Amino acid sequence: MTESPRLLEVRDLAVYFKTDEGIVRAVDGVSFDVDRGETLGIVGESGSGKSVTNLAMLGLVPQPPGWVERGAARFRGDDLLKMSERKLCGIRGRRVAMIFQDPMTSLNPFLTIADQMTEMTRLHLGHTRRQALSHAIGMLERVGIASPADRIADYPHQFSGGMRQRVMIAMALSCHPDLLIADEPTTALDVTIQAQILELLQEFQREQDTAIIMITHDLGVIANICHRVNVMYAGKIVEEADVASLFASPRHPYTLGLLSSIPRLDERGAERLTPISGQPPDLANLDNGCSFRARCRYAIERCANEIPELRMVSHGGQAACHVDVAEAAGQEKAHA
Amino acid sequence: MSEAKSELPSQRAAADDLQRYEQLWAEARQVHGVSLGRDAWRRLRRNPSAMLSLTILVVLSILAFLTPALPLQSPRQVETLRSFAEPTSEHFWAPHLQTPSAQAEGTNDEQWAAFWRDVDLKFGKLDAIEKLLLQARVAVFGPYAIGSICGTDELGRDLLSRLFWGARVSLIVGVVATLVSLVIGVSYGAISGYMGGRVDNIMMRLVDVMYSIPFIFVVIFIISILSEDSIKAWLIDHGIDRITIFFFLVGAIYWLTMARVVRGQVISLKHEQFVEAARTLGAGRMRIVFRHLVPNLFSVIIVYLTLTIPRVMLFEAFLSFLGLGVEPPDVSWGLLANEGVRVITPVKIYWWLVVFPGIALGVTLFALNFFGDGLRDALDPKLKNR
Amino acid sequence: MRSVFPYLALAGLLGAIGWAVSFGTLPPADFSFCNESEIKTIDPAIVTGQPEGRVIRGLFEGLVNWHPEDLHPIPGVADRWTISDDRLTYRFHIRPDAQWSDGSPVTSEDFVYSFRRFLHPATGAEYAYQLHYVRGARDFNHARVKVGESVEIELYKRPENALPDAPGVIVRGRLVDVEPPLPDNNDEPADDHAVEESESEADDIKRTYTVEIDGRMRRFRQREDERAEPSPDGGENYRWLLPDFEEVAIRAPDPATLIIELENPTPYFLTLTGFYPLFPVNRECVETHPFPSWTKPENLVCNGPYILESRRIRDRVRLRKNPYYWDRDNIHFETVDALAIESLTTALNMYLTGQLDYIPQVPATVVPTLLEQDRVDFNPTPYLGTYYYRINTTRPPLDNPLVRRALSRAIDREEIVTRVTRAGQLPGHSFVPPGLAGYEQALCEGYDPEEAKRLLAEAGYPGGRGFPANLEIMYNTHEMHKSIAELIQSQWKRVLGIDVKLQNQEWAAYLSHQRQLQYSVCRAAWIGDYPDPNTFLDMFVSDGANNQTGWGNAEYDRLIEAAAREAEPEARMALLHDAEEILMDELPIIPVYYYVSTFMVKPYVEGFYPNIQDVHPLQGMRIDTDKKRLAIESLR
Amino acid sequence: MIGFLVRRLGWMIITLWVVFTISFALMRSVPGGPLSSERALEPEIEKNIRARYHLDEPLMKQYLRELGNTLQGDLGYSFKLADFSVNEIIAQGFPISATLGIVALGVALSIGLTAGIVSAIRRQSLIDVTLMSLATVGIALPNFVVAGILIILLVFLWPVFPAAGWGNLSQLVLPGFCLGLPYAAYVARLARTGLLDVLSQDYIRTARAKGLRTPTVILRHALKGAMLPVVSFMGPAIAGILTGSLVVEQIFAIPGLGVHFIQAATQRDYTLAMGLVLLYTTLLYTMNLLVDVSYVYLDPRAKLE
Amino acid sequence: MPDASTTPHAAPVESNGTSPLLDVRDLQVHFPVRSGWLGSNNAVVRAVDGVSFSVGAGETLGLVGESGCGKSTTARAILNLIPPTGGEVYFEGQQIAGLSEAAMRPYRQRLQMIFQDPYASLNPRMTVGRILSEPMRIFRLHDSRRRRLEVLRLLDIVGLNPRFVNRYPHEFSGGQRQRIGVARALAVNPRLIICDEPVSALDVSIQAQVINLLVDLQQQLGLAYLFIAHDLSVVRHISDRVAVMYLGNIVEIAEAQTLYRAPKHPYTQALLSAVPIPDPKVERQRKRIVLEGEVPSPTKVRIGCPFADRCPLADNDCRMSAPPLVGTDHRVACFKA
Repeated sequence: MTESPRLLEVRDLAVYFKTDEGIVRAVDGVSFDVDRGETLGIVGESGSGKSVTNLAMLGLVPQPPGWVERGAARFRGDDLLKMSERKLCGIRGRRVAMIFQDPMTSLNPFLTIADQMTEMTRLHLGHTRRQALSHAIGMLERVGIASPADRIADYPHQFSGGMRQRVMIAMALSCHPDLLIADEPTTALDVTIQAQILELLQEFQREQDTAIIMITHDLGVIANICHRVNVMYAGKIVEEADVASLFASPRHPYTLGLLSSIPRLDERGAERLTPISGQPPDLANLDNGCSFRARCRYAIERCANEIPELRMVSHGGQAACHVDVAEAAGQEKAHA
Repeated sequence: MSEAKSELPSQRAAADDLQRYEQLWAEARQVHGVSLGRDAWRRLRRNPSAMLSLTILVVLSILAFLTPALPLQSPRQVETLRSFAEPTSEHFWAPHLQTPSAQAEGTNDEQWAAFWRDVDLKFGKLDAIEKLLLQARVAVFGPYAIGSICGTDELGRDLLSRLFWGARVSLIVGVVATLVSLVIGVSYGAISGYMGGRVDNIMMRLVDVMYSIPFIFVVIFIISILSEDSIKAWLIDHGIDRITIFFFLVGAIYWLTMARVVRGQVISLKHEQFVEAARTLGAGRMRIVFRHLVPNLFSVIIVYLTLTIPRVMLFEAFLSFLGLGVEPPDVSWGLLANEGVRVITPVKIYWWLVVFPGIALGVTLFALNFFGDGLRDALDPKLKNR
Repeated sequence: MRSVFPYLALAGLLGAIGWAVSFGTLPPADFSFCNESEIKTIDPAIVTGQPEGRVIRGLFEGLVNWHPEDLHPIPGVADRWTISDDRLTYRFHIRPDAQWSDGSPVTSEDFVYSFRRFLHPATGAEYAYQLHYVRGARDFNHARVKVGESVEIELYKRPENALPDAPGVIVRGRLVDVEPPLPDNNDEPADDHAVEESESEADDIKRTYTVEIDGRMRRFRQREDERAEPSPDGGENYRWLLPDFEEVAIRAPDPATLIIELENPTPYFLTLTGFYPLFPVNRECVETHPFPSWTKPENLVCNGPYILESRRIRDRVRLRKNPYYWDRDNIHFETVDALAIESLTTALNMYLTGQLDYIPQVPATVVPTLLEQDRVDFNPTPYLGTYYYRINTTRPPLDNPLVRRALSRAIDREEIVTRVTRAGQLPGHSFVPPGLAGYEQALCEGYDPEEAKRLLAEAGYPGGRGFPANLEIMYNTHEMHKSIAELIQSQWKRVLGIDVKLQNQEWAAYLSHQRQLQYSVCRAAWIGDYPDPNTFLDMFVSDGANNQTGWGNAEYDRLIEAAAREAEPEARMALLHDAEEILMDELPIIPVYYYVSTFMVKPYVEGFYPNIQDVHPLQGMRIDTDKKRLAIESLR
Repeated sequence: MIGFLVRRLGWMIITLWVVFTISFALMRSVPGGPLSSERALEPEIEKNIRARYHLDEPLMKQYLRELGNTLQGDLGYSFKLADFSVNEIIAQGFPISATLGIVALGVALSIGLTAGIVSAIRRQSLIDVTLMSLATVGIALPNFVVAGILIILLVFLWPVFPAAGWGNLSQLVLPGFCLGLPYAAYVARLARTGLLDVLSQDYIRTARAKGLRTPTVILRHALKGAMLPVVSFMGPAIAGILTGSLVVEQIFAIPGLGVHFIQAATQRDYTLAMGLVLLYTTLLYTMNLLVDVSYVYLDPRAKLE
Repeated sequence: MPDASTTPHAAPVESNGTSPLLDVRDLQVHFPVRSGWLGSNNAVVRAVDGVSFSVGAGETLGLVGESGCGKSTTARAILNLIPPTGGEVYFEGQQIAGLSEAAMRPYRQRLQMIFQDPYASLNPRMTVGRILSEPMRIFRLHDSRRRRLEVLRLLDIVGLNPRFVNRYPHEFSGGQRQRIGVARALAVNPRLIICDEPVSALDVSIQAQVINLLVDLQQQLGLAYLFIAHDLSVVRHISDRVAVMYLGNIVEIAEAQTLYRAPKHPYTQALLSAVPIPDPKVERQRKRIVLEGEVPSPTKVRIGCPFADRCPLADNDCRMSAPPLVGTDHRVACFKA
């Protein structure tokens, strides 16, 4: 088996859920790559499928009601989706680690930090109890927890939110994974803590050459630490570009809308914000058109009949839109 | 004056608005929201075991209600010649009632009188609806009745018929008595939970105490008070019969658990923002408890209901053992179960007296349980978005 | 805390398991029988039940024994006795080899002591009336003193060197004055309803008694507290003030002779002396260990065929052969177990699996099957008891004898015994069951639907019209009672066209309502205490404690009274028959059937005889080991 | 912790007193008394007996006397089992009921937990439906029916166990099973719902994301949390189990406390009934206390309050 | 600056002579925490530890701070949902802190609240119509017919289709529900609405809709807002003045423009610098002040500046005594500012 140039290649991944309302296509044909040492941002609003994509790769989608409909996720050349549970267990935590949004509920309240941290290295790295413990203490120190040797026997509820997220990170990184999937790691945290955590992640990345998939809805976070960005909407990637190009010249109306609807700290903008009108679509009842068209100010007739495919656009990335947004926006300005 | 002037235009404007809204209101009436209940119902419909259970329960209730109209033998007429008769398909369709007919002697009126005498003997005192149903039965089936396909009991009474007539009593007892306990338990638990603090503490200590006092004392105590002649007479004057008392007795005993469950729920609910919202709107305590909190306990309550009904049905049997509950010749499933127990001996098992009431009781309890489970799943907001 | 908890839990669990496994196992006894319920006590003086009787008969022995086959008196502690011609004086000769289980001899003094104890109010013996036939016994038992008669006063002061539970110093004298005076109606029993209330006014009166003792007047006054200072005017504190027991006609002229004089000739008195409440107890034992500790196996001294080896509450009483028993050669079981098993089905199961050798009763539902099987070990035999319905004659329309007769004649007793009870019970048409030698029952009229209808019409309720609808049959919770009540309910409906309700009550409430006449019709039963019609018929004298129907008849009272005084057996029986005739005509009670005993006993038990009082002395019973071995093998 | 225990003890004493008072009042106000027997007594004889048992005193005096004696640990002598003090009866019966209870608990927990866990893991599978149907049967079927059927099967048709009685281990099996079965059914249902609840928690997802195998996830991460509802159910249930069951004890002729409970009430054995009520209250309270304490053990977040 | 403490019960008067709509003076909310072996040494959580500010008619005051700084508690204490431990709250010149339910009721009509969680703040068992008519019912406004129409008008105002009046909350999306929450607050014609994180639970694309709605309503109806949020960008957008809270204290309060442009308190500075800006170009050039450690426990007894533990500028003075909130328009509680 040859070493694949890419760390992770996701191809045409589709994850469906069975619900009372019908089959929800939570993720519907998503493809992307991650390179070593790279930070890929996935941005989108809740329900856009950004978390499910990543859970599906590691076989963590709750079954029932969800299942992987099709696709492949090749991690270092091996398809994670076709792997036996046994083999997958060897990848999870060891090669690919995850941290989750809510450190309050993601740590087991019934077990001590030591228990939760050591079980991983003992399993994956074959540490003895003692080795595992000192390794864990080292990791905790590394993520900035004061007097870790004393605190390691504590339970999660004895830590504050930020500290818990640090513990999560320490735990996730304790086996030196190749890929860290960070699922909204800072959403539940305060901005000052968020800054600390982001800093920490970047530091680790530099040190260990870990690839990071950063899932978030916060464009600020994306701008802060990501190299490349996928924008997801209704289960699909609608735009993909490197971070500078995306913010400079978004090529999908949704990305554009997002950027213009958020107030910015550094400027007192217009009296009114420009929101994206309407509501996100019902994923159980998607039709044969662009799922964003109902909220899109540039929608044309074609949008109702044809699902736009991702295509190369001028900023070097790809966008899934029938309309050249930059042009349309320019025209609009001219009219105004 | 100036004030009145300044108000005029706005009033007119409001009037215009109002007209528009009247129209909108008419339109809005066409749009029906899907309440959580209806939503749950939709989910429940997709749960086959719950739906099967519901069907069983509905059919059972209907059958129980229609019992007088069904071609069944007398549930109370003693016929000792055939005591402990095994189930048989013989005489599957045999005349049972003295219905007026051309062949019989006497005028029509006399025949009807004889018929009602016969009915009185076989079915006891009937109320108006039951009489009507019975007449319907005679019109449809004539004098015929189904034979003793489930066998007979010690006194030769037809078990099939007793099962049906027993269902009437047991179902009503189960449902109404549970409702009584529900009303007490929910009010008590909700108030205790919402008030919190010292009130809650004292109210819950009281529940603790009540838990410790053996209910048998309470039962005997209440029974004895009720069987004092003067009190009995007073009760009869006020139209309160034994069953009504039974309902309250069960209510008095079974509300404890309900109160605890409801209290726990209320405590977790009372910090919900919609309760706080109601408080910022100046809603009073009782309004919050009974308008805002209690409706949200619906799922807990309904699940508890389905679990309590069977217990009450069995409890009724135990109480009749102590002297309250259903008295012969009325019959309930509890009584039938009690009778069934007597006949499990190594020497001889009158199996039909165990099996058929067992099936009836078992199916009902099963149906209630699975229906309850289904309801809980359907009503569980956590499962909603899965 | 947190780290200790699991270890604590583990230790607790292990301890519990160790505890669970450590209980001792008893080897099976030579003879095991089902004794129905746990006995109240083994103090013969204060028990009344059959189960108690079975155990006490094993532990103690009275003046006479009952012959196992027909229960006629045979020598017990007394090896012979003489009865005076006027049938009032009994002279018992205590057998010389009668011994207590500590080896000391049983003397007539023991009987005087035991009877005194039995009659003493402090004992609170329920069956005390069984000795009321003895002259003076009733007054002593009722503590009924009269001015001018001699009394005994038990003081709180205790004699020197007294045993721990011995009575205080007793002084005797003549009662001179009572303040305030005693009520006049001293002979009349008080209204028994008033006693139900725990405080009747009379109880609260504290009287001062003046007694002449050895020529000196002494004043006595009862106080709440024994240590209370005697008030200057109130006199001495005392514990009991009773008629002098010397006046009670029980005497022991010498250790081997006991003389008892009766008030009236009582033909069954001899049999009664073999009745367990009249068994003797050992004075030293009783006075050394206060009740109830003298009944403990380690303390008990008894004189019967067995001694008490161990007791486990609600499990079993184990008896072991008494080496000092005079007839020990006739005792064939080394150990006997009386198991307290309340469930008839359980007892049957244990009997069938060989864990029990004798069960006194089987569940009613298995009776027909057992009869069909034609088993050697199941032969229901008549039993001295009657199942009947009480009727509250104070309640209209039941106060009308016509109605009661109609009700009685509408009951098809044949149907009840053949379809419900089904163990060979006989339909009952009299209150006194058959089988009492020399007595001819007075019968009521049997089932006759037409006549019943006519009677009811005569009473003013033709076809049941106008008959009150609130009539209830009250019964205590028991399946058989329910079935019978249901059947009678249906018979009355069928024959008379009347609707009655059934009312089920748990035991204590049932008794209480019965006693307070809070019922209309009520199921009842009476088991004879001794084989004589009087045990049935004297219940229904006006105001009799067990009457409980509100019925009273002066002629009936007179006949019972006359029978009690009559020495001549035939004339006495005739008087009793006449009385029953009145009862069966007025029908304050409706007899339903006569009991049978549905016991089962293993065929390998020898010396076991069915009899009318269902009493089976252990003396002489033995097990045929060969047969037993065969029986056990056949079980496998 | 000590403060907590002291406070709870205080509440327990108050509760016991209230229970004592209410029970006293209830018992004395129901018809019939300990002296009721089928044979009515002559009033004088009855008076003698009442005096013997102090029943002739005013109620208040009886109350104070009993309360005083109870405070000294003397529950008096039983009316209906006159040879024994209530303390002796409890001392003899409780170990037996408790032994049986422990066996039943073992049955309930081992069967219940296994079934509940299997059922939760194989959710909505055939085995889940089967186990839960059986649990429903266990709850719905009165235990006298179970006992009757078991006796016919295992005593008569295939004689492996003795019919009834008390004394050796083989006599413990059937009653223990019958007593434990309904509780097993409840435990199974509770364990299943509890486990399902926990399995949907985020931290289970974390555990799986760490690469742990399913058994490790269930046993290490999920089970403790899933036990909480079982524990809170078992607390009061244990009090009930340990004090015996009328039906099972009667069917298997076991000399435990269960029969006393009902009979003391129906026979108006005031002293015994009172003793049992107080015992039960104490046990119930202790068990609830233990539940609270084990919550703290099971759930590090819980605090004793 | 006039010293209000000399006339504690008089309506406080601003320097320009008109009394503010809401005036909060030294508000304190302490929660007892039972702990220790005998439950005796009661610690106290000083959730709100002497907060003073005022909101004028038609004005929006933004209240920002990290979670646990006491901003929500302040809101609830003002509304008497939590009894304040100390201090005064004047609403329309009347002291309302610590009033009983009944006495508080008349004020509730003009003092309303919008909640954070659009899912939890609407009673799931009531239709939208019921939810909106409930306040009118409680205050006995209008007859039933008029109430019905008022409900439709409210829906119209917040931009929801009035035809959906019979629907249930769960049939709406988060943004729509938050509109219902706004409509409910409007139902009784309030003058001041306390908005407790009204948009933080919403998706970014929806946040703007609700913010615009709030701004529009303020202009149409002359409402005043006390706008509580942790999102500094949103607060900046909507507020006239902004107060920054830290550990139960207000550390800085000023005109929004002033505060954002030139924050004086080191905490405010750190806070502002921590917010990532959605523009990689800007982001790369920003200098970030990363604070060490975390917010200390509010149970701890402090004598010095609450921020002293984490403040890069803190010296002994800061640890020994708490700096007062000083200044006229731009008030800061820092010795170093």
